[in-house]
Amino acid sequence: MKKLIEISLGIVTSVGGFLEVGSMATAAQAGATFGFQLIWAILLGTICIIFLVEMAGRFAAVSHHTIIDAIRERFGFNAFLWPLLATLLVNFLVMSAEIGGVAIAAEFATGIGFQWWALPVAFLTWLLLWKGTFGFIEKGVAILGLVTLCFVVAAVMLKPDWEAVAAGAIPSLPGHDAANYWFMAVSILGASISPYLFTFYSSGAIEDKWDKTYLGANRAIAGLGMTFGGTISVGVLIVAALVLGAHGINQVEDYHQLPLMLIPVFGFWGFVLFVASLAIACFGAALEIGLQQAYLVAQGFGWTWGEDLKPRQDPAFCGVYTLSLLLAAIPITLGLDPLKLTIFSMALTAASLPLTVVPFLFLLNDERYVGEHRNGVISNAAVIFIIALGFVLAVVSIPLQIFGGS
Amino acid sequence: MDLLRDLLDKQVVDRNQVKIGKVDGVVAELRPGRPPRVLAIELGSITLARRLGARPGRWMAWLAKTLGGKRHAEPHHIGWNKVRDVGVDIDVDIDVRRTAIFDWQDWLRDHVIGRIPGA
Amino acid sequence: MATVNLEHLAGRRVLSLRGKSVGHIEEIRVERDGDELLVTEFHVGIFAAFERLSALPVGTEVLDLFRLRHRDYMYRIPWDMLDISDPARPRLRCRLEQLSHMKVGADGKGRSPASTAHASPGRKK
Amino acid sequence: MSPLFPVRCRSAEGRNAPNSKSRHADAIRGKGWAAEKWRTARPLAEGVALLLVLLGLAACSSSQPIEKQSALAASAGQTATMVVDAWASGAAPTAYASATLQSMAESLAAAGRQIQSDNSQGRAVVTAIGQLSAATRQAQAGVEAGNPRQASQAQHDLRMAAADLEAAAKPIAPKS
Repeated sequence: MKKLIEISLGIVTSVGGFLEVGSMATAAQAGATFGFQLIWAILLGTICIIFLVEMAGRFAAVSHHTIIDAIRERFGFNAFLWPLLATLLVNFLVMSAEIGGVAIAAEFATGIGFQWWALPVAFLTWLLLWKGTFGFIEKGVAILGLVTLCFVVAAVMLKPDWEAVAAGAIPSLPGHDAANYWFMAVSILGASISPYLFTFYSSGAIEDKWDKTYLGANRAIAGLGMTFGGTISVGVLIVAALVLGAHGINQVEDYHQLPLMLIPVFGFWGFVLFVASLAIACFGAALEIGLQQAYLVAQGFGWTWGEDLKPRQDPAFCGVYTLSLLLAAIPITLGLDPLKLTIFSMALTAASLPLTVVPFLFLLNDERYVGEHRNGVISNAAVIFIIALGFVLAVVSIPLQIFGGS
Repeated sequence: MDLLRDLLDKQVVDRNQVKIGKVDGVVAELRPGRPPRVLAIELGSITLARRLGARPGRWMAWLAKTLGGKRHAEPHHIGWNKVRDVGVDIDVDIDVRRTAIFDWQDWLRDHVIGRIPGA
Repeated sequence: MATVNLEHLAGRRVLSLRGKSVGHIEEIRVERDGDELLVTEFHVGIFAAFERLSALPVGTEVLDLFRLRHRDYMYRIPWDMLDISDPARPRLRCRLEQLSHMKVGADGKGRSPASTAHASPGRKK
Repeated sequence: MSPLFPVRCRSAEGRNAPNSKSRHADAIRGKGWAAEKWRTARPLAEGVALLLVLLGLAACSSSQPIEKQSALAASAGQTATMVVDAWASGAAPTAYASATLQSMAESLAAAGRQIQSDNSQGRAVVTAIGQLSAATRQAQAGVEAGNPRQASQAQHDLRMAAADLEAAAKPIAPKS
């Protein structure tokens, strides 16, 4: 029974991690511009992240190492430096985007410009990390995150043509704006397959003291949780297609356009629900990425780490998240457009994927770490596919970043 | 035992199971006519910087000396005779509080983190 | 007393007496002798790297896939045949031809039983 | 969408390809796999370069500024209409509605400035965008004054201008 509760909590938690400003913004843009045509990208991204999260959890439960720990140990410091720097940079941008997401929600709610909210939001995030425990943060974010289900409810209430939705699940070539189409596909994949999701998950497994008895729970949480998160993303896309697209708003370039998604469905409550969803999803993600930055550095250099310790006991760990939150608030405070930053960082996330996914191929097949629980054929095929996808995305996203349907 | 695989870059924990760093380097003594003998494991940013190249190494050594004084001009050494166990982690028979390894973390705690309410 | 930092040897190119490249150092084998830990062998070649990463079959297949497989073997060079006094430039002490009997097949054939038991004495669960 | 780093199409492939490639090579090289092995992977690199050129061409061919800007302007105009609707029915707070209208008016003005075309079609598009922008400003004033009648008048102007824009942009719009 205890396991069952833990599994359901875990599922809800992974939703909190999955849905953040990146998946909301990319799904909304894709839906507005291309209707249901890009649903396949969300599905593909979700399947990939299920595999990676399952492996990260299995690895941590069996070997008692996080993925980051093991990359340093197995590949050495010089090779570790590249994924470390790339992930720190991508996390910095994504965290900035998340802070921007909360700041926008605060602007919608109060009418005070988003720049003014960046530092208060960063401070609030920091305060929770400073005082809270891992379980508190994990579960608090999870339960509040359920509000994002309003997108699924809205999607069902709009009575979409389900056949058309199903047709969108199959990749197809765009009828117009090819570069923009592929750029959005890349951004959606980047938003779904975020490295911070699986590196955070493996740290969480250590924080929650997982062992081999958790392997079943791990599988359930990874599979159901990410599916759940993907469903909400699809919900956002459907709502964007049926509300924004149908009203002739095909280009979502401005974050002000986003709350209009839910208003025709729920009226004033639609506005409130959108603001709440955006704020909570982004706030949760900012918390997780803040922690992840500290995990990355502490695990990479072998310092003491753990969110359940008092800041006095791991000053370096706390120092890292304090500093990274402060830095991440700066671009938003300076008035950088959060939506542009989000889209940019999602494409960059996709480009950084090979650096963090290639090690999976080695680590999950290394008997000295995972023993008999090493990858089977299917998991290995999935990793190889994700690596190949990652390489293509990396090569493609940079020129698309530049042209991006300009 | 394979040095690069089983020793280098592994987690080091002290007598009280405190994580004190990774095995950033391994020092060996060259002896004429006899195989090289491992003297100590090395920890610290200077060792890491040296692995990236001679110039980063010099910069880091200068930085460490400027910030931390003479005590930090050289990487931290833990003699091989102090290494108790080489497994998932490397267990060493020292107490990190009696070394200079965590000086900077202590400084951070006393001067920054500890001064913030609620630490 | 001359000391050397062994981590600098990782990934270094080994040169022969005539300055020809033999391959890159991918593993340093050490053995316990009482309380002491002594360096016994240097493993050179990409297959040594695969071995370290536990990726011998996968790595070999990838190499074959991209037709990058130039050699079928790695070298296991005894400690006294490699001059590591400058770890940035390790040099062979013997002639290249003498290396031929230090070759080991990519499939790990010809390895001594001692080197396959990689678990160290006090290995924790 | 507007790129963060607007760079001319020509400059792309050569500069980016080696960078991204060498990074991945580093990632999988472990503690120093032979770097020169990757040099022999030239066929692969050539394939990648070809892909980049193709993508670059695809990107360049679809980026006619006037189409892009009129699409942007049309979306901004529709957003303004929708926001006024929402505000009038009490579904959107005044602060949000006014900030949105302000932002839309600014993007409309920017879109108008981006179009540098001397032919008559271009001029018609610019005129229509200008009307949209003016109507949006008016809607904003109405919302801020709490005057639903002024807002609905502005909404009427918005619809007219949107129709003008659609008509003006049609001959040069892509087949979609």
